[in-house]
Amino acid sequence: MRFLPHTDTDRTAMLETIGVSNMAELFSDIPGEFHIEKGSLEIADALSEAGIVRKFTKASEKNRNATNSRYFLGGGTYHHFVPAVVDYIISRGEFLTAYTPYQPEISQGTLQALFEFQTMIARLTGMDVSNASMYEAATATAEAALMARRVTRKSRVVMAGSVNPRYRSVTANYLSRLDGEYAEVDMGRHGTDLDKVIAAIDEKTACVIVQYPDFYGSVYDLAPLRAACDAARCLMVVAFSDISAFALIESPGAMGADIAVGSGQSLGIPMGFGGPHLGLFTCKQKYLRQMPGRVCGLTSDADGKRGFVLTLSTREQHIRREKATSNICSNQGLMCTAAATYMTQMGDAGLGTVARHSAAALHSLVSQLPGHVTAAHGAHYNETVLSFADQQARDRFLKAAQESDIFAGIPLEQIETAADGRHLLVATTEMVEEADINDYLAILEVAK
Amino acid sequence: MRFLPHTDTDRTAMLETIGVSNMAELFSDIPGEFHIEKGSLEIADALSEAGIVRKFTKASEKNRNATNSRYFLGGGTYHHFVPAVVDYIISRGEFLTAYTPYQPEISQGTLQALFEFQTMIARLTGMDVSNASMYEAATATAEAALMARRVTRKSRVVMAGSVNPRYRSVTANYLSRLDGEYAEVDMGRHGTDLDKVIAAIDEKTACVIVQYPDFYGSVYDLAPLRAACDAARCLMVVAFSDISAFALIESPGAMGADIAVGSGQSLGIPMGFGGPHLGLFTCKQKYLRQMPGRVCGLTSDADGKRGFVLTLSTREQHIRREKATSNICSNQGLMCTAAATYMTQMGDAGLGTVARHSAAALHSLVSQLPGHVTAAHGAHYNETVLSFADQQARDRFLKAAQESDIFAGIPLEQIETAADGRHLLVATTEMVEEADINDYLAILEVAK
Amino acid sequence: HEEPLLFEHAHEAPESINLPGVDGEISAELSAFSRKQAANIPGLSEPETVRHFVRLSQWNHGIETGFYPLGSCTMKYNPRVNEQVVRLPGLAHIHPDQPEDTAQGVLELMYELQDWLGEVSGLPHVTLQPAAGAHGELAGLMMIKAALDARGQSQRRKVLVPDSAHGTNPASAALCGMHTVELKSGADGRIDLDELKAHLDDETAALMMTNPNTAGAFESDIKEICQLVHDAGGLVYGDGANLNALVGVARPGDMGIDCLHINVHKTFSTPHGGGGPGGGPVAVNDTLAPYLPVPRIEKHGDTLTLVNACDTSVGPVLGTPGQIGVYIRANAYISAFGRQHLHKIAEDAVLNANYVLHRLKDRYHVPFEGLCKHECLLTDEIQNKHGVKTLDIAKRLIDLGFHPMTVYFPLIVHGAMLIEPTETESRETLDAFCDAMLEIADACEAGDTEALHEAPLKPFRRRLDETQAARKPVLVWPE
Amino acid sequence: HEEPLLFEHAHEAPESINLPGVDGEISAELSAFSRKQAANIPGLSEPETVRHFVRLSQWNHGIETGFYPLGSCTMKYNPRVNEQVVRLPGLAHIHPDQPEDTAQGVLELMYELQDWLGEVSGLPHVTLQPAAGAHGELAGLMMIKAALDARGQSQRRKVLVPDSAHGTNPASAALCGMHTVELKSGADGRIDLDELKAHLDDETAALMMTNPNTAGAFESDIKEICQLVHDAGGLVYGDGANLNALVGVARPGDMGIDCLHINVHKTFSTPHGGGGPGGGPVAVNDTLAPYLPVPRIEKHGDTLTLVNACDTSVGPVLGTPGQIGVYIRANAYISAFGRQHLHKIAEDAVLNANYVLHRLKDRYHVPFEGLCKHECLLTDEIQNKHGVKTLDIAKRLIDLGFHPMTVYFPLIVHGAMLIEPTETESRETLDAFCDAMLEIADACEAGDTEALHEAPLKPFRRRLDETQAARKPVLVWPE
Repeated sequence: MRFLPHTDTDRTAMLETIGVSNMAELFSDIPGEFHIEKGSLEIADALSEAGIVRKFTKASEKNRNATNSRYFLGGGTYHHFVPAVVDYIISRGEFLTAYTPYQPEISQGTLQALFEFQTMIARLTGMDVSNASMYEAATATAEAALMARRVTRKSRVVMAGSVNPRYRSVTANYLSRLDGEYAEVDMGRHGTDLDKVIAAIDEKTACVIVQYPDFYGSVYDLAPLRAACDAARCLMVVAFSDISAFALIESPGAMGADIAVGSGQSLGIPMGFGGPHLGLFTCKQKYLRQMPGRVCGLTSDADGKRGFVLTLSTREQHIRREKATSNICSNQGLMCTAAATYMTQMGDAGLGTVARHSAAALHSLVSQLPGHVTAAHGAHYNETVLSFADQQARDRFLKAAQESDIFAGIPLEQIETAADGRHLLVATTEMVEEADINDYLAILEVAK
Repeated sequence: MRFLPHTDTDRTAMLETIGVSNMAELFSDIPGEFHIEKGSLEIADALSEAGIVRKFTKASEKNRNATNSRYFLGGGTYHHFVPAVVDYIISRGEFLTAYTPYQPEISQGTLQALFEFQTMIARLTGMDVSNASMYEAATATAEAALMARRVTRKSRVVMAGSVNPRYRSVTANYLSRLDGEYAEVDMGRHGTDLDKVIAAIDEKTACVIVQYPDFYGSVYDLAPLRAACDAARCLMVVAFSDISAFALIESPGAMGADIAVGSGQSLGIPMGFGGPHLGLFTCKQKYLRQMPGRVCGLTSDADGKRGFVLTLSTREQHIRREKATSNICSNQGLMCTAAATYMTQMGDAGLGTVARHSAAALHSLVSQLPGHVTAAHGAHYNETVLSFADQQARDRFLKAAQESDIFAGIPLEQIETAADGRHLLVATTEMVEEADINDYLAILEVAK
Repeated sequence: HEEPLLFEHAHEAPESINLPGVDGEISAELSAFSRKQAANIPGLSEPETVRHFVRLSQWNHGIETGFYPLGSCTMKYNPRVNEQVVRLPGLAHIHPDQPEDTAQGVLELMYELQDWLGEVSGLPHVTLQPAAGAHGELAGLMMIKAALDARGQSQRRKVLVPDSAHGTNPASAALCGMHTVELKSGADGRIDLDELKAHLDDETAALMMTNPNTAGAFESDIKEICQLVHDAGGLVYGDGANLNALVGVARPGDMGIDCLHINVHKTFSTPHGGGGPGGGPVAVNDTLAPYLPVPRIEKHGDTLTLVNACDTSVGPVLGTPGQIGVYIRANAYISAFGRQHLHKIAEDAVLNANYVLHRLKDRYHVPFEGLCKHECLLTDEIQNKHGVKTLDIAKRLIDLGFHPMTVYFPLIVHGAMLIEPTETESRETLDAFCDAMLEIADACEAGDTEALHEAPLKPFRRRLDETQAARKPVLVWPE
Repeated sequence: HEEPLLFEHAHEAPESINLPGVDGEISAELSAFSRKQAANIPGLSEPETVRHFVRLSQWNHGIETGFYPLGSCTMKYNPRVNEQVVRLPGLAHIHPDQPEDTAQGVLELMYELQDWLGEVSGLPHVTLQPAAGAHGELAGLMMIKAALDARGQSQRRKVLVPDSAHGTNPASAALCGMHTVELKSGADGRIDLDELKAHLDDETAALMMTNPNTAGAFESDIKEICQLVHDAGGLVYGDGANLNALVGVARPGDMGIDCLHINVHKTFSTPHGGGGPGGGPVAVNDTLAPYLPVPRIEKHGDTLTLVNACDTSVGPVLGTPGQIGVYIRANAYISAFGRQHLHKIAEDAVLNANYVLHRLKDRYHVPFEGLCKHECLLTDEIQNKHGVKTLDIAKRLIDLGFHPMTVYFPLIVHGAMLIEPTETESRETLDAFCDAMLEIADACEAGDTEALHEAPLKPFRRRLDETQAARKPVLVWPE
């Protein structure tokens, strides 16, 4: 086996050093009845490396992908451009094959990258601090709710119905194992009605969770909610799904969020059928010690030189065990390095262009829609809901588009189970060209 | 432009430091009449990185390739398996973006890899020493002829007609600019007739060049030629095209070669439409100082530690100028690192398997040929010539095979211009599976 | 070379990167929300970006640069072909919500991996949703809780956790609304059956155990342990962090474990990436199968599909189908070994750990006698006499060219040093590491301990002040 | 860390790598030739292979790790996207002899590159065959010789080469069966018109010139120079090594150059790879076009084809169609700049060189006054007074974190230091380099020269004994 360095001669010599006569003796502490016959597991035959390449190439070719199709899909996962340098950097063994930087003297590369990541995420979200990642947006949202409960010592969580249904269901699922109330506020439309959300706040409320831009892509002013949260002394938690928005529109921090969580997948990470992505967690400085997950902090070494370490670990499970702020241990470390590389390569200007092009593509599409299709009203970043007369009309269009190598949107009910079957969640990024929009519109006309 | 770090502010400040008022002034030493208008060149518009990826992906998809077709093509370029580690190692910036190791203190990585490469190439070819690469096999052959002339101080070069026609024509081309006779010996068949070669040797002969295995894939005993060269005091130069052969059959060194040259493309380098490949140059120790090209040698540093340097540079053009042993300067350095990584990953056992599978595939194919196709006789490694009744029959088969995603061979006249149109040069490697051979044979039957 | 922080690079950002897409108008409604202040992300040109991160990378130790014997972390070689296949466009650039008929290839790989993990663990029903080991613990405990509730045993909320357990175990139990009781380990570092019995009662939901345990010892009473827990009406959760010792040799499911998470970034060699991403699939037996999270990958006829509707499921634990890229690599690792060679993973891993143990056992204190499995546990007891602690030994190893072992864990011994060499290390490397450890032991005995207290001296940074970092946390660079 | 040689790794090779293919019989005829003694290639497992070469890589300085201002080498940043596209399966895994209708994509890229190189050079006919700059020189001289022969001027075998020229120039002329006469440079480091005139006669085949020359100075008399050579019946060969100073700004073909090779690994940023592969396309004017090597890429209708048959051609100079992978990268580099930005390459390159010159000119001797182009030339004359030589300065730069400049070339000044920053370096980096140079100048003046003579102290190896290496060459490791 090409991954195993020993020859049988090595093995024999080592067994001798140990003082056992064969490999089986090394397993004599496992009761005999549990030993399985070698080679008896129902697993495929060993493949050569060339065989592996062939197997996965074959599997890959069964999937349509963004190099041979046009994607108008969002809902939490976006096809933004990933510069080649990002993949190169995270492919370097020094980043790729390192462990969590528990030995800081020989992990300063990972640590400085994390510190830079935290700084840039804080700046982009307009928040004071960022941790060093969560799994993805839904679990980050759940953790935000839990943190808000710790901070406020109150237990009720109010969730706007315009938050991505997947973030809602994971949060509800996490909370349902613990005491305390969880209330979802039905919006009654494909957008956010802050009045309804505010009406749901009471004195037991630990936090209100909204999404901005919301699940349907709509952008709105959070000031009324901020005021209501202040009045009720609860936290305002803002979730987001495509962080590129904040290079263009006001950040959650500027809108007054206490905690902002969401996905960093748009920052140089391929869609990858949903993972690994990057969960982001940011908050105000004053809540820092209730934040879940690892953080990297600045310090100095024995010679007084600047360096970085993982810090505030007394919040974490290896010290605090069941009193930890979270059970998260492995996080999405490498994706932080990817996002840091991506943001460095882009800068304000590049990120701004990504956001402008993403929004401009949606605007171009929506403003040219034919009469038989309607789009949700109001301000939208790069995502909206298109509505057809009925499910037949929508599905006819979806099928025609797919035949022209266009994935035209996600049937809304695929994510929001209760939705009726005539809606399409449509997203655009800078990877959508004017020609793609023209094709999209042409198919809409033809498949009416 | 993303590759240019300066802002216009930087540029202005720097121009000020220099003491000129604008960029044009920096070019004032170029006569005005030669200044061209900016943007006036007929070159495509600038592409974004995403645009570059799209452009090259589109070009790539126009070419059939070895991940979607079966290759029975050789003639100097072979589709052997390339382990992923090879590409990873040569993609690392430390190897990829370094210059020729003229500053050895900060180039020991390249240098030690070269030393290891030289050692392994010498061992595989059975020769005393290897240089640190030539461009490819044809120019290496030409350089071997020139070296033999320097060593022997004689000028006639005898070339067997069974050497790859491209090696022959490049060698002839190089020699034709210099004094001295060049004689090609017609073999009269698809193989090597040593008697004819030996008959062409005379006292003015500096060297005899043969290919082993020859262009038609045939393997033969070089002992008679060795004896003839000794008698005529000329050098025996052995060219080769697929070095993997020497993991299975006797090496050129064991056969008595004074100089052995050829291609190292089989050692972990993709076919790449012909380049960059890897030219190999090896010789006996005693001729070392007449060898062309760079070499890496062992030495020690100021603290007595072992280290490596480029050496024997007094042979080279930057010292010797017109008296240099060659004009070669840039060589195929990175491909040496690729080959060293490949050989390390393979070892004797892996190289042996590559060679056995390559030869076994040919044997399997040839021994199952239908009656209407004949293969050249005798010992063959992984390449042979199949002959059909006429060109129509051959081309019918080629076309049918291509429709089944098989490149069944190279029409012989495509390389050997004088050949008539009913032959096919066919090569096999370990990438050919039994099923591919069965398909090949089935098409031969059908397209009769 | 001192590479500055991004934010310290002395210039404005150069011209914007050229990007594709629609360079058009945005809507007036959206414009009203325009960001007023730039985020101040310091864009660098591509040459500077690459050089910055390449230089940072040079300050890291990784598996590719040297030995990394972190106990309980299973730092094995990460195959390069896995990095190649995971980047194939049809695996990297696909959306979790694209039509399933356009994603059968990736679903096949996931479905196959589920099957294989079921085979390896002896627990045939597998979810790929959990994103990491601790996340798998949570999902597993959710299932256990659901099963107990379904039995009408909703009073069972107590989780027994040996004092040698990973810290995530109690943290996950707490997150699942359960409380933990710590079991004191026996004198041999293993679970004490009397201690276990004493805590089993009708409030007991589960025992969470790691086998081999974090002292590297196999819990030989495993059958009786599981029987006791089951007899008491509880279930047994297996922490699969140490599965590398068993893969292809023995199966937790056969021993009575009901539920096991599998750290694919350990056992199946997906790269650790400086702290993730990992993957924590959970394998369960028939008892717990109804409660598996959704979405599940199921085969209906010839078609694979993600199923979300299931009344008995504990629900989704992640917003996406899972860490797909990580699982593609895990599938490739298993494919390379295959049926024929899979057991060699455990064999060579255990061989290597025992070899290290036997080369060091006369010079370092071994708290628990006997065979170890994939990792071996030492302490600093002998070196303490010379004023040298585990931390000193660890830092000195850095100067000698090695990543230290896991230190001060497990908590059941003083000054723990937990060494896990994995199957992908050569005897040559193990010997070099043992020689370094023996050199340190020699230095202690010779009283030559200055280098130990000062270490590390060679890397780019010396010991870092963790107190300073925690006391006044600076987590972002000021503008 | 001292990484041993492969051959010193202390073990036998592990089990063979698993390979695909036909595991069957070989023919009896072939068996008769079986190798009797193993080659003794020391196969390592994959983990060991990767670690070995990753560790070796850590001893290298590359563009990605730091500044690399080698004069005349144009060490600019190598874009990562180019590495990505060249590995696309339809570009990497294709055979030069597969049917042309299955390879139109790669031929299009090559054809386009030919066109673009013709545009950039002002010499519209291009061959991609030559594998490197020196190889391009040979091909170019072959064409010149053929053109002269066709004129019935086969007595013209003399090639004039300035004494500042690259060493490959005379070596290539010799290989082409011509002899060279060295032209002594004028006091300004440029070609002396009188010296040129004195050597022009009816045996003169060509002048080989580099413009800007290797002192970084533009040959402002270029028009007159070309005119003189042409009037004398000769042709002008341009060594394109320094094209980076002109790209998009001025064209050698417009100035009277007949033939120019283009080092794509310099001007168009294909990586140098530790010494290659490079690429040396040659661009020529109408006069020389008939003599271009074969195969040529030609467009017939909509189809691109490799044409081998051509009576006037100098023939093939390579056994393959060329360094295709290198040219794919060059095409990508030009594509990224495009018509709009191409001139910025030369502008920023020349700006950077002049900036360095002006920051250093008061402290280092500048042999030739005036503007420089893409590189600037200094000497050690001032530092000589303090016993410090160019070599010391170069080695001290290593300790200060920089790759040295080109040293002792060109040969026309004593103790040359030739600095070429390229367009991809930031002002911040240039300042850091200049500060280091000024620090060295300070140290010399302060008489604090020990560190200079001892340097380098920081890298993995100190100064290496080149005499020992050459006196008793050890080029292979003994068995």
